Amino acid sequence: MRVAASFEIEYLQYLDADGRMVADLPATAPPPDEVLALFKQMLFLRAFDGKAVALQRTGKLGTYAPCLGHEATQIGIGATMRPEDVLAPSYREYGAQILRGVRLREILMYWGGDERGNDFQNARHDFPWAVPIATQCLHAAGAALAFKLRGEPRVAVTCCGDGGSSKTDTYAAINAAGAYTLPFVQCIINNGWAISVPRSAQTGAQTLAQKGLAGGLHCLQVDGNDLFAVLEGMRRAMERARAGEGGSVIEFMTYRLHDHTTADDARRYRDEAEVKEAWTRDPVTRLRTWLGGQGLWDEAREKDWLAECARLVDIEIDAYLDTKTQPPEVMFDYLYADLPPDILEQRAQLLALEGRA
Amino acid sequence: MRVAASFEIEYLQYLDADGRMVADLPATAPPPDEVLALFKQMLFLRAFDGKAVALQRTGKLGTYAPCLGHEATQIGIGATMRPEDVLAPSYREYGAQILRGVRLREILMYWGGDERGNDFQNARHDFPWAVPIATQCLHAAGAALAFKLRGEPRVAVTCCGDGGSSKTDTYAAINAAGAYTLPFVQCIINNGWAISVPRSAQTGAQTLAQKGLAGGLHCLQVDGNDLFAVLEGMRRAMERARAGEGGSVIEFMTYRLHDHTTADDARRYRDEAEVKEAWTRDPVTRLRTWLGGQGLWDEAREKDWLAECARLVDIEIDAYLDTKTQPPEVMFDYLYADLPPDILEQRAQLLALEGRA
Amino acid sequence: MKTAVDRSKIDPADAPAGKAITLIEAVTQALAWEMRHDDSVVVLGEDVGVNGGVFRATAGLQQQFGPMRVLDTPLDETTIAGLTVGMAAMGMKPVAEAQFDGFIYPMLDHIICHAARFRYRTRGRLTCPMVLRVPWGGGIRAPEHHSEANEAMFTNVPGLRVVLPSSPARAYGLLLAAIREPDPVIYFEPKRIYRQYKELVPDDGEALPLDVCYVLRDGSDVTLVTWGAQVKETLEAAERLAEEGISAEVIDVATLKPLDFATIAESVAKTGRCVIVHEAPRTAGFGAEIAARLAEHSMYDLVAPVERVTGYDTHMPLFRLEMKYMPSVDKVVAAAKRTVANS
Amino acid sequence: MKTAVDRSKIDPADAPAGKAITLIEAVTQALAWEMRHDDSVVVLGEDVGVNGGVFRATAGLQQQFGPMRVLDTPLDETTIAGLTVGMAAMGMKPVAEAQFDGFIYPMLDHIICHAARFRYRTRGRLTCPMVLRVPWGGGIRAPEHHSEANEAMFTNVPGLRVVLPSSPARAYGLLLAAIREPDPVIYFEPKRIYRQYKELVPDDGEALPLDVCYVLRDGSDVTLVTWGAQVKETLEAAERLAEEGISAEVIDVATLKPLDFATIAESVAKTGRCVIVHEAPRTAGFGAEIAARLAEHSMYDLVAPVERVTGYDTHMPLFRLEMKYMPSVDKVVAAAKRTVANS
Ligand SMILES: Cc1ncc(C[n+]2csc(CCOP(=O)(O)OP(=O)(O)O)c2C)c(N)n1
Ligand SMILES: Cc1ncc(C[n+]2csc(CCOP(=O)(O)OP(=O)(O)O)c2C)c(N)n1
Ligand SMILES: [Mg+2]
Ligand SMILES: [Mg+2]
Repeated sequence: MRVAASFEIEYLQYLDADGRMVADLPATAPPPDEVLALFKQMLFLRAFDGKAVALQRTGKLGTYAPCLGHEATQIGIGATMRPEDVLAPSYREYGAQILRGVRLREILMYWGGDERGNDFQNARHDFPWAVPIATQCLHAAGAALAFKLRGEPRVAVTCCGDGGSSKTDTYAAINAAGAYTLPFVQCIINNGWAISVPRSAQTGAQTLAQKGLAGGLHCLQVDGNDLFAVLEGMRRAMERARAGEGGSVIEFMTYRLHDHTTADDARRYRDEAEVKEAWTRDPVTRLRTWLGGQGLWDEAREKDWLAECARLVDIEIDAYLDTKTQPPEVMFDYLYADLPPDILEQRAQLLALEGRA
Repeated sequence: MRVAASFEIEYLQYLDADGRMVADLPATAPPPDEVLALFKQMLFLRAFDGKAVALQRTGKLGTYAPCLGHEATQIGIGATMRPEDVLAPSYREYGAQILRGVRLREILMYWGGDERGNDFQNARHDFPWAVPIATQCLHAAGAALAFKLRGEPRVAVTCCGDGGSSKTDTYAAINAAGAYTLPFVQCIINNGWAISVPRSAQTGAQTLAQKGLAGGLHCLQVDGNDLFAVLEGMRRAMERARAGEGGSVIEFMTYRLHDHTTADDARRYRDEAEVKEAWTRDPVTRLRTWLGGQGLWDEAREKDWLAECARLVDIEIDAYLDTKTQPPEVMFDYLYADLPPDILEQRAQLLALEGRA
Repeated sequence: MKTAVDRSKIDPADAPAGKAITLIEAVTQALAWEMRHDDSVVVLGEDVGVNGGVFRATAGLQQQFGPMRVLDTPLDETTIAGLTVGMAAMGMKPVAEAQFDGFIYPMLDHIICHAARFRYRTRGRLTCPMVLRVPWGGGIRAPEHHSEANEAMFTNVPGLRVVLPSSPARAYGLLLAAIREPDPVIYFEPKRIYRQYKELVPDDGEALPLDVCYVLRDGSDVTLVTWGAQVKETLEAAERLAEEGISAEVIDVATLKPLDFATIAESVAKTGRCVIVHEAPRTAGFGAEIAARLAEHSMYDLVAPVERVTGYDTHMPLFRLEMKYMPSVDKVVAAAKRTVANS
Repeated sequence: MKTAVDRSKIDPADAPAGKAITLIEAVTQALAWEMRHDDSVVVLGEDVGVNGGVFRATAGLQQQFGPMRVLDTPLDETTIAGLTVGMAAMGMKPVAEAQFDGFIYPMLDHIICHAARFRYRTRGRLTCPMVLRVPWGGGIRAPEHHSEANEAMFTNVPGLRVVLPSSPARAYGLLLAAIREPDPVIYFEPKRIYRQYKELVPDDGEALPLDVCYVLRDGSDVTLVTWGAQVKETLEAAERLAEEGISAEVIDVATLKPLDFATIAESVAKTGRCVIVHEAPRTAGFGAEIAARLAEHSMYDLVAPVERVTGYDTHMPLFRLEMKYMPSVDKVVAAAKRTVANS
């Protein structure tokens, strides 16, 4: 048999579900104190996420997409990026966004039905949340192309889900990244479900990582619940990108521990046993175990930190709750750089109706 | 290194560019007389193609997309299909279509600006020519899904070009075929060019066959100028499909010996030397050499057959040229099963303008 | 021309056995009826299977008809549209669901270039008997892209039919008709009123015509023309106008393409005034076509300028402000009064 | 409000050095000017590089500016649209080419959901200064899908600008303006008249306003409103009408969105009659919006019903019959005469 091409896709895992190191950490792994700092961010993220769900349940937030279970993946992605890089997230990657400076009140404003949530006060050049699945992947490829054309040493990182990996935009982004050798990293967050559709129904591909082969990209599958594996996988991809070697596709194996959104009821389609089993692979627990083993973490420290998280989150929630609804005429703001006359007329009509003509 | 997945893509070639058998023919290869019959179809196709170009050059046909150089691929694809299978071609696969019963006059009518060209009198269930690149691939996947749902032992075969392999529809078709394990064969006719854009600019993938890995399909690369390889590659894919084992992607390595269409001038972007070199890999010449070596073909037989081809082609051309332009009101025919009143009114207006109210 | 039987006016006493259901239950009921009676009908879309659709329009159908009749698709709208066209061309009757109005754009290529053209292109050899169901419009406090009124873009495309019911009975009858129709139908469902009220909808398999407007209220001073969720506000406006002595006729267009303009023209011939109400942005919304036909055919009937009460020419704002964007009872009443004052 | 300087009316003697060029050469000239003066402008699309575009609109640009400024893309319109949005958001000014009008549908999702919304969505933080160039319309005896007049669907989308020039000078000035515009512009090019005639177009970098209609001929009896390739037939119709003693004013809309309705209304106030001419199918074509605004704002000026002379509500037939599909001088003349007779 003559072989036209052959491929191998590596799987990365260092810290197993029980918090045991199952492989030698690479030399590039961050020192324990940095790992500790990231672990604290994971706890912070989880604290925020739980409060956001609670806000929705009490009618103070619109539909919200929780990130419970995705903490290692999201924090690992965010931690590997530089400020000048650009992130094109889906609607769920708060962890990566927080590390890039997005404020909790902005997340809440967005899901609270206020446009200003997307006007990130930091992370000014990051892409906004993208609701139409995977369209952000092509925007990231476009950003990467801009970086390449302008000779800027920046990388565009984008995330989509296992469902999003079926979307034609994701394929297009992978193809473009390969065709132009772009500084582009496609993160596929495989959390097992796309609302009610399991990963197995999305595609016949054995891995989602191999979708990168379609565009000739570097492909990698990593344990997305293992912060070390996430950091190493991202490091490799970012370095390749910065070195001009082109794009990567990384599949992060994680799990959606929550319903899809607060508008969803996963019990309709998902076995509780599966969720229970998934909890045994929780990214937070295993890292806590490991840090504990290193003498870097214990119950007391956790209690203190969780209290601090609660305090910090509450400040942001209060800021969100204190944010007044905008006057309706803002629906005309930023429609165009210069509003055409007939739009100005409609704006005037709205003001008249509001008794503020 | 832990391996998540690994893949090998086979390359098939039996008859090399010089007409030498470089590998043992599979037991399933057709007997020489059948090969001879297919060779004659290749010559017939080439004869038609040349005449069609000439028709366009003399103003008797609209823009036409020649298939010069694609004969082995097209005839091989058509020969492997059964009547009840369905073909969803691009705009160029006349060879496969002819074997399925599409008449030359229909091809000419389509490119001659007459809708009736798509009303195939045979091949009633095959898809029409598809101008929007690669959209036919998804229609084939939809057809394959229909076959599967109805339990019919039929296969949907579709073709797109190397350019078309970048189109999101192709990726979507591959993904759907994998997700549903469909009786689907995606032929990628890699003729080196998509109008002026070379294969290398379409994608970073080493092969186009590997695009199938993105959907978990069976992937194969074959020498598309070697009829034996085309037949064997297609046979494998069709058998897998019929056996319920799912879809395949086959990349046929061939070359576009002509301009893209009669509206194109390839000298603007393509080196003449490349075309010259490609002629040394011509599918017709190599098979003629081999058949000659088998004592099955010689100059005299070729002369006779070409005369017969000319006769047959001319009958069709005459039928095409004799076809009267339809009256303009046919633009309302088949718009809906039942024409709504306001459309009937517009039809009446048209007739009035034509003085036939 | 077919005539409209307004099933919402069936006297419950005369009706075959049935129960009072919501608009979305009427959708489910129609799907189930047609699947029972026609094996070639299949339902496909994201989450339509076990989950029964994010709005529950397909609830129970997979359990009832199995996974070969009710198919979850991979998460890609291009895929859904392309598969649907291919299946339809092979003689099935696929009913595809777009999960939300804001996600239909990747479907347009297959709808416009293929679904709308297969019959025409092949001179009747292959056809495309498909339905695309689209939960439509705003007002449910949903996230971005979940609240779009984008029906107008389909109305300039030859070969399509566009339907937008506004009551449980019309949802049932029009969906049956859409599935039975041998040509592609875009079937928008006003999600804001999915569960607004119940009415008796006998499950009798009776379809409604696909090219008929419904006169929901007779009047003599002004014609209010609308469709979808805005039917509610428009009827309320008519009520308010009546209190002020203005008699408003209310027409639910229901089938936008082909348009039953005759019913509208007849009404305007009587009233001399017309207010068109729709949720989509004003400019080049489908209201423009109705106003244009009035300008062509009803010029001498009109005693006052036509008015359009529509969404503004801006994006649907996030949910805090969405109701400020949309036509309201007040806006319709004001416009109707202007037509009376201006004449 | 900006005022229109109709560059086609510049007296050659007064004009800066320039040469007589066709509409498509004017496109090339504008692209080259702007690329010379703004490094952030890049051109991308299928075959736009070495080949200079299938219509030669980008001929010579890659040679002049290199492959980092003029990029061939993989064959996928979704890709082109998505990359364009991403590049624009990062501060470039991409000018994307759709090879033909019939292939734009896969671009709509990124145009509608993202290009048109980035400024709005991010409250001005990210913007989308892009141009999509689309060779537009029929009449060149091309294959299927190469002859579509699909401008209307963009006009219902907030946040977009839609431009459709009809002369070399307007093509030049409007393309410069489109590229400089900080918001997304869909720029249709009437391919039937790409090479119809030449006119002097000084290469002076002078842009034209993006929201102004052009009165191409003054008249007092009827206003003929049109755009794109139909400007030619409409002007010829005006000529023919003049021979019969009917004075027709001809307006080239040129910028459909935002619409300069004031110029149209002013003309109709004078003439009392209006014929709208466009190539797209009639129903819900952009002519509907113009007729609707007349029905709203010019009711008391109109002395005759508005007329629309348009493509029929069917598909553009294959090329043998395409000219039978389109508006013709005869059809325009007949409609104009009806408006005169009917009043
Ligand atoms: C284009 C489009 N189609 C459908 C939806 C509705 N929708 C929202 S999230 C979702 C599932 C996404 O699954 P996945 O990509 O795995 O991401 P996850 O939510 O699991 O993180 C769907 C279908 C959408 N937002 N966009
Ligand atoms: C969606 C779409 N975009 C662009 C085109 C214009 N076009 C026609 S053929 C072609 C190149 C096709 O190349 P390839 O797929 O390699 O097929 P080939 O013509 O070489 O057989 C292009 C860009 C088209 N027909 N459809
Ligand atoms: Mg998921
Ligand atoms: Mg090719």
